[in-house]
Amino acid sequence: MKIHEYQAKQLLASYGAPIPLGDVADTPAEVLKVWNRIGKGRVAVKAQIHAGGRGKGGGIKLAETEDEVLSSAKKIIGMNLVTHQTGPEGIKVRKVLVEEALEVKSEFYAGITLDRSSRSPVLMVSKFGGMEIEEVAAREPDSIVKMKIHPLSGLFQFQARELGYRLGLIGKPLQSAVRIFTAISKLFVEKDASLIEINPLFHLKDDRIVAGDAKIGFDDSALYKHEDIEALRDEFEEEPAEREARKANLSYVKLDGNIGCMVNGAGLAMATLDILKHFGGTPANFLDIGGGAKRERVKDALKIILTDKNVKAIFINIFGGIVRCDEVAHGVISAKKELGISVPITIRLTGTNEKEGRSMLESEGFATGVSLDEAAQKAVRSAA
Amino acid sequence: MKIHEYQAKQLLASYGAPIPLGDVADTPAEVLKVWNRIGKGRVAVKAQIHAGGRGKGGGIKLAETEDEVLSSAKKIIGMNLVTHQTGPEGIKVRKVLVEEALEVKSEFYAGITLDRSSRSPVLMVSKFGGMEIEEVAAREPDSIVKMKIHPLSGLFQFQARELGYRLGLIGKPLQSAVRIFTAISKLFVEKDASLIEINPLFHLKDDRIVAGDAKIGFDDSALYKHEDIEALRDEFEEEPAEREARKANLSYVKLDGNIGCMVNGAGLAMATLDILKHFGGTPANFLDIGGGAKRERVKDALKIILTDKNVKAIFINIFGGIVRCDEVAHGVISAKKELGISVPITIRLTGTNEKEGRSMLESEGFATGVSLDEAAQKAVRSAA
Amino acid sequence: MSILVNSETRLLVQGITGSEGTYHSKRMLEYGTKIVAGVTPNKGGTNYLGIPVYNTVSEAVTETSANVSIIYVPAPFAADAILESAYAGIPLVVCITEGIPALEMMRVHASMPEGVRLIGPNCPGVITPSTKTKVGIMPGHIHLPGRVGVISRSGTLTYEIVKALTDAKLGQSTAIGIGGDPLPGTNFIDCLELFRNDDETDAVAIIGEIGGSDEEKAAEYVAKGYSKPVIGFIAGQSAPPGKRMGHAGAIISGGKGTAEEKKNAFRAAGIKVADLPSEVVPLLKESLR
Amino acid sequence: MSILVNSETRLLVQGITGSEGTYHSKRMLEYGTKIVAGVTPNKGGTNYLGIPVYNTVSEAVTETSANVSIIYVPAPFAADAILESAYAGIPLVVCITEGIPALEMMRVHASMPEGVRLIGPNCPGVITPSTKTKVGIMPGHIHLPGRVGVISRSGTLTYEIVKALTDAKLGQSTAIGIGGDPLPGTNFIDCLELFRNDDETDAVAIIGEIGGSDEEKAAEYVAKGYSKPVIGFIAGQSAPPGKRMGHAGAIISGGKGTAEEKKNAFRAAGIKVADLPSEVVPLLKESLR
Repeated sequence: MKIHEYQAKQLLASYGAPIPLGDVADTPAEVLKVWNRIGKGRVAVKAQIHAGGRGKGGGIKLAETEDEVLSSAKKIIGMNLVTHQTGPEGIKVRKVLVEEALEVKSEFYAGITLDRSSRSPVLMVSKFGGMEIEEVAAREPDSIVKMKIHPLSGLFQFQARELGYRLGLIGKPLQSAVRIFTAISKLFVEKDASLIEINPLFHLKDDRIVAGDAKIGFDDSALYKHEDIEALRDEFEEEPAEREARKANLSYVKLDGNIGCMVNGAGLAMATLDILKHFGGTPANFLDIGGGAKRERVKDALKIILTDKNVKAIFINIFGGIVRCDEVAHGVISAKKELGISVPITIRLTGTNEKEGRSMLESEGFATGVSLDEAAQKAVRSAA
Repeated sequence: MKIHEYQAKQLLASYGAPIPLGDVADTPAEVLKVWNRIGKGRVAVKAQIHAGGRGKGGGIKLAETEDEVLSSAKKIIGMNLVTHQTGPEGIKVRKVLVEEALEVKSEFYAGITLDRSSRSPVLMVSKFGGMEIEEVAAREPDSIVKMKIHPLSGLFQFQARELGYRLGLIGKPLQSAVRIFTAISKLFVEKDASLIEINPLFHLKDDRIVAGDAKIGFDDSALYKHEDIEALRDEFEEEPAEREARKANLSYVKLDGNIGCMVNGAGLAMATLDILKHFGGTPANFLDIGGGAKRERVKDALKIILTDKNVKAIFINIFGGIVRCDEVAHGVISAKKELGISVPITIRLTGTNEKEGRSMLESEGFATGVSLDEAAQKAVRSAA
Repeated sequence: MSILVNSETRLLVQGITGSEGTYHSKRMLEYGTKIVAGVTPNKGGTNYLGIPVYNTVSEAVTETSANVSIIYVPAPFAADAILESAYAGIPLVVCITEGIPALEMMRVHASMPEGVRLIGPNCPGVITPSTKTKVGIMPGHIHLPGRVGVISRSGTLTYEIVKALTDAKLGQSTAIGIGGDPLPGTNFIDCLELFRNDDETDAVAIIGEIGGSDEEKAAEYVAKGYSKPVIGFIAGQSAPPGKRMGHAGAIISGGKGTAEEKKNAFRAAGIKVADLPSEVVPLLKESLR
Repeated sequence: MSILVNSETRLLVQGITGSEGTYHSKRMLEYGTKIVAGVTPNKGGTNYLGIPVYNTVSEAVTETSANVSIIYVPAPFAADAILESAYAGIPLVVCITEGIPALEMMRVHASMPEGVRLIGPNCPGVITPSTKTKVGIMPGHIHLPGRVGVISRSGTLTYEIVKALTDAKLGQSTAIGIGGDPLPGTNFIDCLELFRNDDETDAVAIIGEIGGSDEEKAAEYVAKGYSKPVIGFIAGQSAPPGKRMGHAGAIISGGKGTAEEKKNAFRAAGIKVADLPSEVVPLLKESLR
């Protein structure tokens, strides 16, 4: 789960990391109030959406006078912000962060992710902030300093200092950097984050070190332990179908094709999309109905698939193990009736009770296939 | 540093361990107030001193009526409580803990110390509570279940459960025990304790598990990190000389002989006491003036030694390394004058600047010795 | 001898009385697995499905000499369950549970005693058809004793390959699902090493997926010289970056861990790559010729 | 070859610009120790006592190939300093600092990378007189090249024994103060093992004290057969239980760790026990005859 910049900054501040003076607002009037409260100086008005690239899309504006602040707020709040991460449809801006504009000396990068090989979080910093870390990795690979965080002891102070020195800091700014690195390492572990990025991390002209932007992602599996984080969820940022799937505890990812897919098992589901593509089809989604799925769950899944108006055909691929094929067949047959599904459905069933399932389906006129390849080709043809 | 039972119980409670209803009081009137507040039932009035064996010494009384409560309070507050741990002089009781008397089904033991060999805390439990663990170890060794606590991860839940099952608990009381074991393990590490003992740990007739008594000792070296714990110090419990020594940052332990000792280095100080004993003397104290001691420190040390009225002679043993012998000689000479020391002083100086130091002392008429044995014998004779 | 589980396996089931534990214990017993103990806190001293149940793994091990444990405990308690088996001296722990937070698994790995092998979490388990030993949730009937080792990050996709091997009468020596977790206990290389030394395995099928770099590392390992033919398949060719494809571990992040990269790594290491699951068997047959 | 430190020692001083660090760096240089680097945060790039100073140990190691570090950092920062050297790849770390909380040392030990030896904390250090290598705070002039290995939990008491060895012209191969901490990095057995394999050591003197069971374990180790004579001394015969005698580690708790127990363990293992420090040399001479 991702959160907004203003939420991420508040979290950072609660861990002792310095952030710019500012506050969130959702109307131009509120924006003005914040501007008054934080000293009527030069501010940045920043659209709060999860996607990156807000600046280029016109979602961040500097303002100095009351008029400027108001007009920026009016422009940004309610706009449909399109960036390279939103897709062409863009995202509607509902909130802005109003923040003091700072005198910046230089911009760094600081980030933490879980490194799979070392089975530990890794803190990365670079002198080249303000661009994406992949870009830095491509252009200035030597500038990236990586530090493994001990999985049980956390970041050691000497490591935090070393990272600071590697950014060229010394004295008071070094101490600030140490505080920030310590804070994000602690936050990462305590709140089960999957990613923290402070990019840019500002080194100000007055030698303070402050988080310019902040991006935090959390491990979905751990949210049940963190009500405070779950409360930061912004449902407007979710695909409606993905939101429904999450609530139904189904694993769904929207794609841009036209064949709706329902598979049991994540690996088989990915492979199924690959096979459809191989035979010239374009999958509309990834959907894993999981182990032991019952008929009700099949119906929920089909309902979610059909929320996508691009879906021209449905392909169901079930390898019965814990899931029984006849149970799935039952679910599909009744869902088709209840939901009034009009797009063609192709089903491939194998494994536990496959004969029973297949004969049920065939007697209802469904297209079935024994081999996966064969069934996938049928599905591709049905969407053409 | 040790703390009182009531303080230990409050700490335990703050970590989620169940304790009996009760409160501390320092006058009979306060005792009555507590009794009223906690329901006017049967209570225990418990003398708050650091030493064990309070019950046998008459420091714990049960009371049920207002009269009984008042008379118990009057008897205990202000009494000079003598137990096997206080020495014959006893300790004056200044505070009592007034606590609901509980219906006990059985009494367990639970304790944590740092195990040097495994370099980890060890949690120990036994079905035989209410007696000292050494006694249990001698009488019912098989009843003691030890569990190593992971030095970085802490106590695992399965370990806490296993300890509970080994005490014969199951269901709700097992869960309480798990909560208590988890609490004390956390407290031990977070507050840098050196010892936690809940003895007895009550299993009540209503199946609750509650700390009957609580004893916590803290690592003196870590107190600088824990202001909250330092604030629990009761200076009345310290030997006045030990208190002065602590404030002067000297390492001093009062013993029961008559030769006051001042040595640099803990090992040499211990060996010096042993040598005095070997030659028939009885040391009055352990005192390590530490490395790099200057003349002022020598004076402070002598002052502390002399607070002990049993001291009939002083023995100073210095191996000059960082400490310069002439500096020590200087300190001794001026301290003797300033403090008007009348007891005989024997000094053995060796190492850095020993010649300078010795000649200074000899010209002032001090008894010196080159060999440690020779000097020690001289000191023993001087105290006879 | 096959690998990991065989006729010597004395299985302990953690969470045996739960619904998952019950269902799969029955299936494992049916298949022929020797289950010697179950563990469910507060149910110690009872019998369940004819199996003695204990409160703690430590007690169960003392009483029954269990040497493999399988975990069907809900996610919030599964990390502790893994450590309980590990500290009780069980050398092989198979964790079926899905949804253990990644940082919890990190702490489990860092707290594990030496010499314990964990398979999973979020995995279908391990099966050795020749000795009728199933330690997992895979459908037993699709397996056939044979000489192909199977290693996979997936569940049902593995069954797909396993079934194809069975239909082709090739069968499996042992099939291992290492699981879809980002920090699995056992990885491809561990399994490749075990299969290398296994007399009953002639070839190995690796079923990978997007995310992480386990496949790339396996490729490096094979490139250094591997005595048996290896066939690879990677799921997730059509997955978009930044989206988690079901498994916590199946995510392309920072442009890394794509199917294409993994396939290229396989090819460079001399591992034949199947583009479709149905191509695995033909490629294997070709290699074994 | 003596043990631990010798002419190959390239010393790094952590906290070199502090008052302790300054004083002892000067003494070590005087004695002949090769100090190649100092580390003090924010003083990197300067020179101090003719030695280059760095901000981090890692940088210092890269620049100077330091292979031993000594720590004169105040207690609140010393645990971190130990780990800094250890993680920078320095194989031998000597920590002089006294007063590091016991549980902090516990965490240090549990976080240490493999293959790093820590001596101390709260120890006087290590000295090899034959190569004029002093890594510690002991007075250098009382030492003499010789063939007796000295291992001690104490500081000045060690000097007492060392001086007696020097006065008797026996001298020392290497003298190690393992320190008065309850959780020392290096213990008696570690040192006995090193001396066992050292051609330049003919006999070993062990100076123990009350508290813990390191002496008892050393006795067990020697009892299994040790090729060189060992003489023991235990300080703290007259210490009362429950009172900490200066060193954090010198405390008799729960009736365990008394001098008598330790002496008995020594005797049972064939270690000759001196009742007074002055008896160590005569016993050694007797054994070496």
